[in-house]
Amino acid sequence: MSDVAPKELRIVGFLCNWCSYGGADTAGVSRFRQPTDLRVIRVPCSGRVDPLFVVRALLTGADGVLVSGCHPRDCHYSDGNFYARRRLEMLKQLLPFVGIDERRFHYTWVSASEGQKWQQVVTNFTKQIHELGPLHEKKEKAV
Amino acid sequence: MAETKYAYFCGCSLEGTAKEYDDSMRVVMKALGAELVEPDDWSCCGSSPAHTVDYDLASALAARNLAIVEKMGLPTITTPCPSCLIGFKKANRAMANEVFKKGVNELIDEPYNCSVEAKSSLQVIYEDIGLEAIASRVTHILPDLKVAPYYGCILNRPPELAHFDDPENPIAMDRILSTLGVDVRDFVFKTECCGAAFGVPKRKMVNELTYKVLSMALDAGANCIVVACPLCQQNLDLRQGQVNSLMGSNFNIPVLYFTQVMGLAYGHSPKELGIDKIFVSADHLIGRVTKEEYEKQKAQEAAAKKAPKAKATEETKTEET
Amino acid sequence: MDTINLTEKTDWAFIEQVKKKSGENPSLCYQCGNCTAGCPYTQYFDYPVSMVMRLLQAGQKDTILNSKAIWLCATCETCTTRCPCEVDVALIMEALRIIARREGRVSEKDIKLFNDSFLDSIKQYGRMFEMGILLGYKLRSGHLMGDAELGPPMMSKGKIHLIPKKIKGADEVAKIFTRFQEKAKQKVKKHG
Amino acid sequence: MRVGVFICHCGSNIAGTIDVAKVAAETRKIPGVAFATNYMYTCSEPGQKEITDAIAREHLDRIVVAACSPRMHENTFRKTIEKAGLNRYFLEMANIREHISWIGLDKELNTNKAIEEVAMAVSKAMQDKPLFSSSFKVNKRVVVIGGGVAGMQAALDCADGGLEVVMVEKSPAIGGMMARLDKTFPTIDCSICILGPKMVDVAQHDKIKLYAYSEIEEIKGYVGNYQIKIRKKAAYVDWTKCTGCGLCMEKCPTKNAYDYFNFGAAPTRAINIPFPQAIPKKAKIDPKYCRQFTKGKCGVCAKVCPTGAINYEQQDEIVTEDVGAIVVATGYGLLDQERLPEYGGGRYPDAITGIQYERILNASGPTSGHIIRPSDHEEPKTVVFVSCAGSRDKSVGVPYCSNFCCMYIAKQAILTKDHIPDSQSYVFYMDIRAPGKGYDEFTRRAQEEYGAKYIRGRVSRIYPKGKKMIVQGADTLLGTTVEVEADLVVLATAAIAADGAPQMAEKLHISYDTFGFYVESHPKLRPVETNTSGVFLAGACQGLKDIPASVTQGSAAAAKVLSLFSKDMLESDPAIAQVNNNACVGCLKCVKTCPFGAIVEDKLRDGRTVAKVIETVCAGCGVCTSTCPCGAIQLQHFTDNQLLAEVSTICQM
Repeated sequence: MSDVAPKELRIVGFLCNWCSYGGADTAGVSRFRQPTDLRVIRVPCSGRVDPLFVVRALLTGADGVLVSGCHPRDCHYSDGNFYARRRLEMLKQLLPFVGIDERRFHYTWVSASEGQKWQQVVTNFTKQIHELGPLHEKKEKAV
Repeated sequence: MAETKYAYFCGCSLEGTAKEYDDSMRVVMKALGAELVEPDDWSCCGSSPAHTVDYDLASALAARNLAIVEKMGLPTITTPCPSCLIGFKKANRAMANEVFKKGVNELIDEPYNCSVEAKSSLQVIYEDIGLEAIASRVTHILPDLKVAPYYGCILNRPPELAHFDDPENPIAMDRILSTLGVDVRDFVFKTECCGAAFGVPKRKMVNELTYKVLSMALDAGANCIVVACPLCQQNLDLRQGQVNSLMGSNFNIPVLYFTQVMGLAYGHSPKELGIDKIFVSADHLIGRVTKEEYEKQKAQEAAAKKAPKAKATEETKTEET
Repeated sequence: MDTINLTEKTDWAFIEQVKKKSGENPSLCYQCGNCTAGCPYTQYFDYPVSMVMRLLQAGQKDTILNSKAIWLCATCETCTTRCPCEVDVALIMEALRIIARREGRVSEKDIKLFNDSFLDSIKQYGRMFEMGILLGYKLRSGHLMGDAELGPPMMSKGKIHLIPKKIKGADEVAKIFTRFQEKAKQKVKKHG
Repeated sequence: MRVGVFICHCGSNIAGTIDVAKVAAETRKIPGVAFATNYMYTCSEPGQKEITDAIAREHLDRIVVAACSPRMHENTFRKTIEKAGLNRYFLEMANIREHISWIGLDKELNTNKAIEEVAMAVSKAMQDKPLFSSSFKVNKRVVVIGGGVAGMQAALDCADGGLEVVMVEKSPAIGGMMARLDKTFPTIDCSICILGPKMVDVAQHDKIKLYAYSEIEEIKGYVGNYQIKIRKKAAYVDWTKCTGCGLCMEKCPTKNAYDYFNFGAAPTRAINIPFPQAIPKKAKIDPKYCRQFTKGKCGVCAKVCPTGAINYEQQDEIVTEDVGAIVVATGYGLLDQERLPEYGGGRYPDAITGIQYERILNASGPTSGHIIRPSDHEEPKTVVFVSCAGSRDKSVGVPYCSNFCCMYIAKQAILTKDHIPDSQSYVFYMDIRAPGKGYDEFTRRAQEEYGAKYIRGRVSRIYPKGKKMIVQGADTLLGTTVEVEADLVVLATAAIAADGAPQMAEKLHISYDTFGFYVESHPKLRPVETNTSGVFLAGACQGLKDIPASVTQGSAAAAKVLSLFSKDMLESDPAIAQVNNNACVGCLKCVKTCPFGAIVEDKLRDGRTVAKVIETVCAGCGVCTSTCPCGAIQLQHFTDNQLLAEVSTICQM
């Protein structure tokens, strides 16, 4: 049983292929249990994540969005994640102006070897989103 | 100097068996311009016996005093006694947990909000007041002392609780004493346990443990031991006779409090520092010369050495070219 | 030594109890023996510290709670300071003492008696009254002459007071004890 | 469009916690999905045949495989559908193993999650466009970073395979840690005797170009075409003139310089040649100690040098080498004794580290192979070895096992007995880790033939007492404290990542773990590859290992380079950025943000300014795509449309 309420919320995750996606794989290989709310979209680099994707997701049905890339300076594309950081930080500031609680959006860095950390990131963020509750008046999938 | 006003918790021992530690501590703190305020109607910290009953009882006994200090509006409580110190520190650590804190506060009249930091008086003198100030007060040198500084077990341990000096090789007392111009020996048993509070119920055990400490002090070429803990002092000094009769040794090593040595270096009389209150007499070791005389002597010796030294430097020159 | 049937004789509840009490995880210990090596009391222990940890991992409740070791530990913190697995060993020993005391199993009577007279003195006067403790201990333990030779010199140096100094808030302190005991009683009721 | 979906059971790995049949059934309901099935092992031969057959039978034009991580099998299935005549980029994978079945136990939740992940993959697949890789020329030169035994092995194998090799070693001589060892376990071969010839081969091989006392300054480019900036550090000696006669070292008046080669086992001169067999055998000045630099006067070495090679004004020099592949063999470092205060923290002269003892044992070492203790130069009769001095110790941040200490301690115990027959060795250990060939027998010999006393327990404390070192430990088998009065204590200090390892990784764009060791691209099946194509790992920089393992990995890395270079042209990954000239307004923001300088300004015939992507340089990160204000530049296979398709799929479900 996942350690959050059985009622799932909708969480979208953008993971960079080289670090965080690998980190999520490592977590899987090590069987680190995680809540099931997260749906993963694989991108080459966190720098590929257009802030508009996040906004689109949050406006059209997601209750939370998580972006995770390589640790700063450890980016597979040398400094793609620096662009990501700059943009996503800006986005965080702006979200409240579109009427979205900025806690519904989180970006972080997880390397391919940090399975344990990935487990914590997912668990904590999912908890946080469940504390905030659903963002949209849509029939929640009763599971 | 960070702060100059401290809540001062001397603890039960320093009212009785360790009176001279309290006296000398107050003298030294005064000399160094630190104001000590005794919490009104303080009670026993609980010490180790309370810890055998339960954590919350132990914390409560400590917290009652911390609460008093909190009321006084002082951020720091300082105590010369490591046992009281760790009692306070453990209470603070445990009460960081809200549930536990609530439980403890249910036991005491005045609730405690964990805002008081506990520091050993040694730490206050070494860190807050600092070596410079310590040196500036020195009026006398004690040329006869060869000191083994003995910290005992819990003054610096465990590191994540003590947050002071080094758990394996503490140097605070070493530095303070050498700042006074005292000959400090490299003492490897600095932190070995002396038997702590088992003196009464487990006398033989304690005597055997202190035997090791005393003999290592001799090995280090020391003629006295300097301590910062009333229990250590009692086990090493008061019980030295017991050690001798039990182990067939004939130790005659005075065990002074570091504050007594500081007091002497600051020109205070042995009487006011309670030197007469320790059992193994230190009278033959505490001869003093004024700083001026001492420096004069040193200057002469240096002059005597100079001649050959000059030659030596000559040699190195020729070697270079 | 007789065989320990681990299937039947592993007291899992006890392991959990110690975990809960100390907040430490005994499974972190990989039995390197560093605690035993550094412990000043090993030679006096019936079971060296590392063995106590091992017995705990094996859930051997009785052996541990009846051991002298847990009472002879002086909480000098050497084990905790040097443990490569970052286990607060001293804290676990403390937890074991507490549990043993609560279950009335005390293999080192004298130490308990000394602690008791110490606590009585606090309960009574708010502070430690050395003379009182000594007398109390001597009467309870029957070691009347222990340390007798130390009496006179201590008197002469005015280190021992014959009359206790009672603090104003002595009753406050006494209340701490009574409240604690009431609480303990309730706990017992709750858990049957 | 006809999408085919294949859901893998992966035995019970997936089917155990996901109702694969239900996933297939639900998937069939998705518009565009023409076929969906589940199969035991989709990656198996019959499993792949299932796909190719279905493509033909059902006329499928997009394929979704729901199985393990694409990092595992994407390539496998791309090849599969290519065989069946589809463009390899018409494949999408849904990771329902690592990301679902292995991390959740609730079958219902898992199944539901799997259905949605598959739906996302389908929606992306429907947007997949055919992509065709172009090929580019490979520069068949390789740089080997690090001149230890692993690096030398890689260099020699590559060179013998006909490749031009550039070797960069940061210290003044190659040989690494192995050159410092006296003997090697379990054969007790003389280390330098077996390494020396290899070092000479490296120096004399006409295909190997050696940069000693040099460091990697900067790395640019991509697989097949790297540009490497190398900093040749100033030795203050003109190595073209230096003959290695050693006269300068003899005459140097500064006798207290730190000896890096001997790990401070004894001081050396301010100008020195690290060891007699050094390659290159050249002198170098340590300006930290040299009087010419500290005092501004001396010049002895300059006076005595017969070839006038000394040059106090020498500066660092930067050179550039172009290569097609990189082998990283930067080795490991050792924990500083200061981190072990209970063992004296380096304050006691007679408590030394294993590598220092190795130098003392060595005939060309500071004591010419005579075992004497540093304090009073007397011969020790009782030697205590402390294993795991920092290893397997969370409190110093080294929770892992250092791999080779158990073995070299056994060796040193044996050698001690050989040198001093009337000596007695004690070894404190927690576990004897000797899994290699002939290893366990070796540790037994140390005890059975050479009488080393092994004591099962950690050492708590070491302190001096008179002329002795008291080692206070435990014998957990006896269940008591034990003490040994030692003349000399040898600490097997923990092995750690080489210093600067993370910075090097960042230059290479490879990842490293929490301890600074480099991460291979698969722990089991791709042990020498990294996630950056063209960069390979060898030796302890990837994880602590002993000599045979390092040599093996050196050869393995070489084999990888040789197979990479077996083709004259490499296929480029077509998943790169592409500009739509009609949409591009020529703001050139992408030019500024591209981390690789892969985008340049271009003029169209009609005079309009647009951005242009240099295909070979673009690495496919997509930073430009998220920068472009008008969606004109799109990273292929990860276009806005494709990612948004996935987003809306999840959000609508």
